[in-house]
Amino acid sequence: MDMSLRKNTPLSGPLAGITFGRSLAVPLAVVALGVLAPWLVSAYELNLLARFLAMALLAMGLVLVWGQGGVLSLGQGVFFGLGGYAIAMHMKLAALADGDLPDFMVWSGLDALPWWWVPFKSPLVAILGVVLVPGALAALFSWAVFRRRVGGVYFALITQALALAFATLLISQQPSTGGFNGLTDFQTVMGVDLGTPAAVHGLYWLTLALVVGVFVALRALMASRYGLLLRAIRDGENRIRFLGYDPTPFKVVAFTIGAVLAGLAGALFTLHAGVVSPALVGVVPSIEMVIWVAVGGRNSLAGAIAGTLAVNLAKDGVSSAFPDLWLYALGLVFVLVVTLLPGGLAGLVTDAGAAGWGKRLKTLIIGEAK
Amino acid sequence: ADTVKVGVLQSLTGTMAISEVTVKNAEILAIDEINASGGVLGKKVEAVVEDGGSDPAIFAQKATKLVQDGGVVTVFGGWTSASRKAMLPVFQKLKSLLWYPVQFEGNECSPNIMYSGAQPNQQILPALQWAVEKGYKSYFLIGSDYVFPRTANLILKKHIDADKLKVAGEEYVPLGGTDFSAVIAKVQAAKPDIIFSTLNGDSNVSFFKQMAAAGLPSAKLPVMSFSIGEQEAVAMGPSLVEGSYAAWNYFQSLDGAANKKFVAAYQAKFGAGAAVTDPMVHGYVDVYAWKAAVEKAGSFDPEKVRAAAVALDYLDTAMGKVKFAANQSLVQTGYIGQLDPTGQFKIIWQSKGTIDPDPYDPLVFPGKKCPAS
Amino acid sequence: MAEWPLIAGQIFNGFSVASLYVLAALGLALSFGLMRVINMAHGEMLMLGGYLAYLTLQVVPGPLGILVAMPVAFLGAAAVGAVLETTLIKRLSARPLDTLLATWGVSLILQQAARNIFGAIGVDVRAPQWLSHAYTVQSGLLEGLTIPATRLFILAVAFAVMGALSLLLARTRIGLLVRAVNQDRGMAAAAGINVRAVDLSVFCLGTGIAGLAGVVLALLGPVTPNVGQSYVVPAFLVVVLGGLGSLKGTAIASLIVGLFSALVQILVDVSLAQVLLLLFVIGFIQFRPQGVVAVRSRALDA
Amino acid sequence: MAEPLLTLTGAATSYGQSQVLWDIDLAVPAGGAVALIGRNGVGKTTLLKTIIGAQRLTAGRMTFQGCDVSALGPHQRARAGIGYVPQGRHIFPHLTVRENLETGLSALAGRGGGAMKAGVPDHIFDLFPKLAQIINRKGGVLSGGEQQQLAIGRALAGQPSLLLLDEPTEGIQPSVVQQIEDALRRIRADLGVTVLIVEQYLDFAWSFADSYRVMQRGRIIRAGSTREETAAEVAHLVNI
Amino acid sequence: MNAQAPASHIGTTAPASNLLLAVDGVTVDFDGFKALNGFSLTLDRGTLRVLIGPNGAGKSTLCDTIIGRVRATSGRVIFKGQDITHLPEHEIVRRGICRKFQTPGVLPGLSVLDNLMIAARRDRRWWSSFRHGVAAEEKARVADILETIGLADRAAAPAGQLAHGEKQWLEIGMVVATRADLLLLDEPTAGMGPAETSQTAALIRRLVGQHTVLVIDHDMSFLEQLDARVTVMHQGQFLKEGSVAAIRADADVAAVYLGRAKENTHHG
Ligand SMILES: Nc1ncnc2c1ncn2[C@@H]1O[C@H](COP(=O)(O)OP(=O)(O)OP(=O)(O)O)[C@@H](O)[C@H]1O
Ligand SMILES: Nc1ncnc2c1ncn2[C@@H]1O[C@H](COP(=O)(O)OP(=O)(O)OP(=O)(O)O)[C@@H](O)[C@H]1O
Ligand SMILES: NC(N)=O
Ligand SMILES: [Mg+2]
Ligand SMILES: [Mg+2]
Repeated sequence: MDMSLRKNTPLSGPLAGITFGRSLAVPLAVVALGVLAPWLVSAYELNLLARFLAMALLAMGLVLVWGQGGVLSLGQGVFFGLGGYAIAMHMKLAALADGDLPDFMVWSGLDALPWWWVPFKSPLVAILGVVLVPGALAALFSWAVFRRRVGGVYFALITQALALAFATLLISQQPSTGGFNGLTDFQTVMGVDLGTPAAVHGLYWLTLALVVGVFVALRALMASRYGLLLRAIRDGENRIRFLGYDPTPFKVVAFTIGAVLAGLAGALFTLHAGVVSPALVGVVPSIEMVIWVAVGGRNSLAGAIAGTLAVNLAKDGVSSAFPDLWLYALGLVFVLVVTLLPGGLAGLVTDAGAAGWGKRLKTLIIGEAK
Repeated sequence: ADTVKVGVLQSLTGTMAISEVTVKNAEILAIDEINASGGVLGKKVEAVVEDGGSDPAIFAQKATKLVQDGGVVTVFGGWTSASRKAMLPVFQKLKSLLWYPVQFEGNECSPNIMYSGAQPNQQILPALQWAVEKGYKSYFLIGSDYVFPRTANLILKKHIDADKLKVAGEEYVPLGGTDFSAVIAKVQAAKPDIIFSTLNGDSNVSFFKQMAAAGLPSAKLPVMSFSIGEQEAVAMGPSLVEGSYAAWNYFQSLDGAANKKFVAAYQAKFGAGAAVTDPMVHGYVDVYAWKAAVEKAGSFDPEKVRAAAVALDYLDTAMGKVKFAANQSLVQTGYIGQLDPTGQFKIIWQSKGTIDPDPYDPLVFPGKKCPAS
Repeated sequence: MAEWPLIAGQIFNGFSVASLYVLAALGLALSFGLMRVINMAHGEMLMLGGYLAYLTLQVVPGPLGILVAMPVAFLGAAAVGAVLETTLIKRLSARPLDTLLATWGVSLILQQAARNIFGAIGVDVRAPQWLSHAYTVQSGLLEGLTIPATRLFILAVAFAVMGALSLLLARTRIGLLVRAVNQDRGMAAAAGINVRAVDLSVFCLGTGIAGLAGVVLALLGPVTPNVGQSYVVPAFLVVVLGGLGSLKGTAIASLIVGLFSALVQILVDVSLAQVLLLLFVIGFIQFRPQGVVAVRSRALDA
Repeated sequence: MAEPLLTLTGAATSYGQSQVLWDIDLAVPAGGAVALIGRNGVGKTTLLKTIIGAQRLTAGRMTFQGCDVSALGPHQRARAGIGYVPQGRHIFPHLTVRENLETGLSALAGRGGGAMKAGVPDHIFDLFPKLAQIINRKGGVLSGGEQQQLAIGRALAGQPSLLLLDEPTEGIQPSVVQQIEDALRRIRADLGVTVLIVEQYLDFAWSFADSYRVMQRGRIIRAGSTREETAAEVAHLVNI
Repeated sequence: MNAQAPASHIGTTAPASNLLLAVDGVTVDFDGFKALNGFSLTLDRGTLRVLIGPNGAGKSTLCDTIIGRVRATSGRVIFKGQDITHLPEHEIVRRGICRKFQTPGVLPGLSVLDNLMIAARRDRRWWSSFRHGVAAEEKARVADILETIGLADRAAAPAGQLAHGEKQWLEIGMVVATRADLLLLDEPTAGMGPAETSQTAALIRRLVGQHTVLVIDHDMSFLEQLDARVTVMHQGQFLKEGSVAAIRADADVAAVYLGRAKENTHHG
């Protein structure tokens, strides 16, 4: 009895989700390709890949928050931005002689560094800030909302307002944030010249390593009891309460992890892109982040990575050649994925998913079959 | 090969597409014309068009793509200062050259950028000079909430103070903002003589409509705009903004054969009614200036082209006689126009001759310099 | 005191902004409260209303054009709503977060379509002569206070729509059927209610009202492909504050949001007012998490 | 005998991939009362859902009053005269008792305009006097027993010729069980309504229905008359 | 006046050693309607109590109040000598009360096994959820319960796919799995056949002693099998208390609850 119980249950170990053997060959090959990428693709393509991998960190966070926790966040851009600004502030300061101010402060009429900029002179504070600032804000915000048992669509809409408010705030506080322009023109980070190939490759590998590490860690987390409870809360939050669990901290933890990953993603993205600006944090970019995950599969970490790469590569390729078409395509992809393929690309991969897809396609063409 | 590639990098999607597509059109028009007349240094010019997506990070990404992977010798593009700021490090690092066509807030002087759009002292300050000459004493500053309006107003305030005139108020609304009820209430309370507006795009429509509804049409309370061109005026319905003022370095209604020829060529390609605006002309002029510089240098090398460009003599362009100064900004004339019912501007004032560009206003940024000569 | 006209003006502006939010949010509240559908393409229904007003005014210029435009926009937007509902929303029933995402895709497509059809830069809808004036207080404490006729008109439209809608829901069976379907679709069908017809009517009513709202918005601002976007986020906040799509809640929430924004703008600029509004909403749900109008239920997962 | 009011021939249905009903043949004579019995999970509820149209037939067909209704949706079947009282009190929680009853009137659509305007028929309050007392309370706050009476009342408001009842006395206080049983008898006698009832308690099934069907694992394994066999004789089929 | 135990017996300072739960003069007012009206009740450790009363008497509301889903307008709920009236739901549950709802409340998307595992977990604090191992004791108990409720072969099935009766069993299993000191079973046999009902009665009798159990049901034959003290409530108030036999014979109870048919063998 006990033996049969343990088979195929998520409770049987940290790596229960991963079936060893043949199926490990594929991920290993993918990672190996990733490691060798600097020699396989052009410098520009490597930079693209690096950015998109950074974004994939955020996407994996959304799998936890949205897929597993059922909490749709339309405000991930905020945390992405916080991480990006934290590292960017440091790089702005690091490039200055003592007592100098960043250029935009000067021409905004500021004559002293705002107090909250000062700690970011320290690289350690900046790195901690990348994870702690988004994490703390997310924890506080989500706790305030979840503890009052506001969730679902309401939460999604409030996070959307958060994205709007954050972007507006950044823009309107130009003297201390760089406003609409954001922060740009970075030379060095932690004393390393960002322009050298070694720095570029090193940052790329760091990003790749983080993607792999976060993938494994989240996988273990989703297989843990925490993951089970998170899914249980998604299913019936009140029921869980009457089994003696307080759903709030579980959701807050998921949301905070999602935010920390977004912050990390934002910081790495900023390093790769050389700029962080409000255009990355507002309502529209935040929704696009959800698209990556929807396309890839909201319950699949690998799907989230694939979705992020696929959507962004398509955007890079299609939007210049067919700018009008791109928006139609993006809209259409979203509609089709959500209606026909709720499991995303990942859902297509599994056999059941493929069968379901066929069926849904049939329903779409022939009509209702409920 | 007998072609040379240049990049055209504007937002084709997103909020800025509306403006930037027209600049792209003008740039492509110039490139086509150049090819039709034999190219540059015997080579056909091939335009590689990329979409900046109204996102500075994408501008940086695409600039890298163009220069590093695309093999372009120079890039024409950008509109928002945010996009320029994001591209600047890319051009510096890759030692390439960007031609930037839009009026901006100054405070920047990179050897890798050719700034053809107006510096503050070529657009904002001439407008103030005109207003002072007209006898306006009390100024209300309204802008969209981003860098250009805030910096422009910073400069204006210093100069208004220095002239012992009055700043009646200063208000910002978020980009794309549509509700001006509170701002208008504050205007009504402050009773200024004139409004200086750095509002961008759609917000202008809301602003003028709600001003008119509140009993303050332009006829009653004049408005000087720094971001309304012919295209915006037509779209807003010229009767709405009729009588209001704008300051630019080019108006479609300018005299001169070069302008007639440019407008005709543009309308032949993009429709008889197509409006032509200041940034479009700057984009168009940039391409010709690049050609002239390349030919003078006898090379496509960005460093040599830059050196040649600032050494060129006055070019006769649609916007009159212009040339690049030593600080890589354009020497040009400032005009004030008043909107007529057809959406065209009647030119009512112009600066005495051309104005040398000055990125750093001496009142606001004493000590910083990037001289024109 | 010189401040009085400004404060009184801002209170009036608060009501005026509230009337815009009511009109923008009512349709959302209907489809959300009654069908649990969050329609992210709602803003584009506003946009559609604006363009339809523009087209109507081309055909029927003159002072009454705007009055003709309102039914036209209502019906046009309702028709587009019908297409949206039958092709998309009905496939996603009971997946509210997914409808939210799918309709966002629709919103992208509609915006781009508007760009391709009408051009990116927008079109002009002008208030008729009879609305183009303002009432100004000539003397007394409030001397200088100006009340634009357009804003009074919009206020009147908002009241009329609210009134008509509450009458419709209270006096006809449709209100009852709609609530029944919302609470238990399967059972409603088994009780003889044509749930598809009910869904369709509610959704079309919601988008129709948005179309109507688009007409009056066009009197105050531009009609552009992305005009809807600037109203839709605050409209969502109104829905959140209002509590599960009750009409009364929507009205009160609009008023709260409108007055709050208008009054804080006496002290801060619009950007900061937007941020403070969000903080206010988060603060508000600490006290009334279910919104202004709460619905009680014994169901375990209500 | 006349043609049956309801027939199912070779009916089958499934939830997603898993089939739940196999090859069901069932005929319910007009004016009759048929009891459907069987252990938990054998598919009784599913069968009723299939009859009202909430579950689609994957095989076989169904006729009602001589017409093939296999392709009709639930609301059309309700309008044709099938009333449904589901298991587990599916009343509308945010509607008042009155409004809940009024939703039942929807089944009258297309059956003469007057009936719907006339409102909730009085005989419902005769059958369930409690409902009149709590007429303005929200369905969601009622006690279980109150909800069950409401659910039956709502089905009757549509004046069905066939009433499907899924364990109607589950969770009801004994005296009300009596009332419900009495009410059901009166519904049959006075209104001539045909009844198909799912019931786990054989005593009640036998005292109320004329015939029974035993279900096991998604099939009807036995049919018979409650007048000719005793409950004890079939009990072993239900209680294993 | 209806309090069957004087309120003075109940206090936070000196709990009677055997007293587990005391509901002390609780009133629940829903916009003027008093679902509970000064109701009091005490339960000793290890005992079984049956609560009956007409539909709408307030039985479920009592459970709701004890578990924190509905808040008392006045009065207190004392559990193990401590006032739990205003604790959050999960805190109340952690102190050792678990409740089965009248309509089954299982987690539909999770497997039967996971439903039970979540219920069986002793340490329900969020920070201890990050580990993977499951205590052998919990695993054994769940396996045991799966057998008892007859769902062993459906352990991997999503709970949402169970038939109504199976869900009832699962929920009973979940309640038992929590090992709460006090189990509140609101109509545990609704939807069960006679055979399952008997099994349930047997299960409950086995639970008594280790647990304190409060059973609400309308099935008199089931209550007879339980053979416990019966409390009757009516209109939110205490009506009677006594053995099953005494209650069946009581005229007041017959009038408000049982009705005329005392001979009825199934539900009443
Ligand atoms: N929504 C569903 N999805 C998948 N399977 C289901 C679903 N509902 C019921 N089932 C399965 O179908 C079978 C029959 O269920 P049904 O509810 O018809 O049984 P029942 O005879 O009414 O049982 P009970 O007496 O417990 O009410 C059961 O095995 C059940 O697990
Ligand atoms: N949230 C609420 N608001 C208003 N009235 C309520 C609420 N909850 C319960 N009631 C009312 O309180 C009374 C008691 O309900 P309760 O569910 O406790 O009865 P019960 O004894 O459990 O009945 P049953 O045996 O039918 O389950 C009922 O009349 C019900 O309508
Ligand atoms: N440079 C500007 N106008 O942003
Ligand atoms: Mg059943
Ligand atoms: Mg109850």
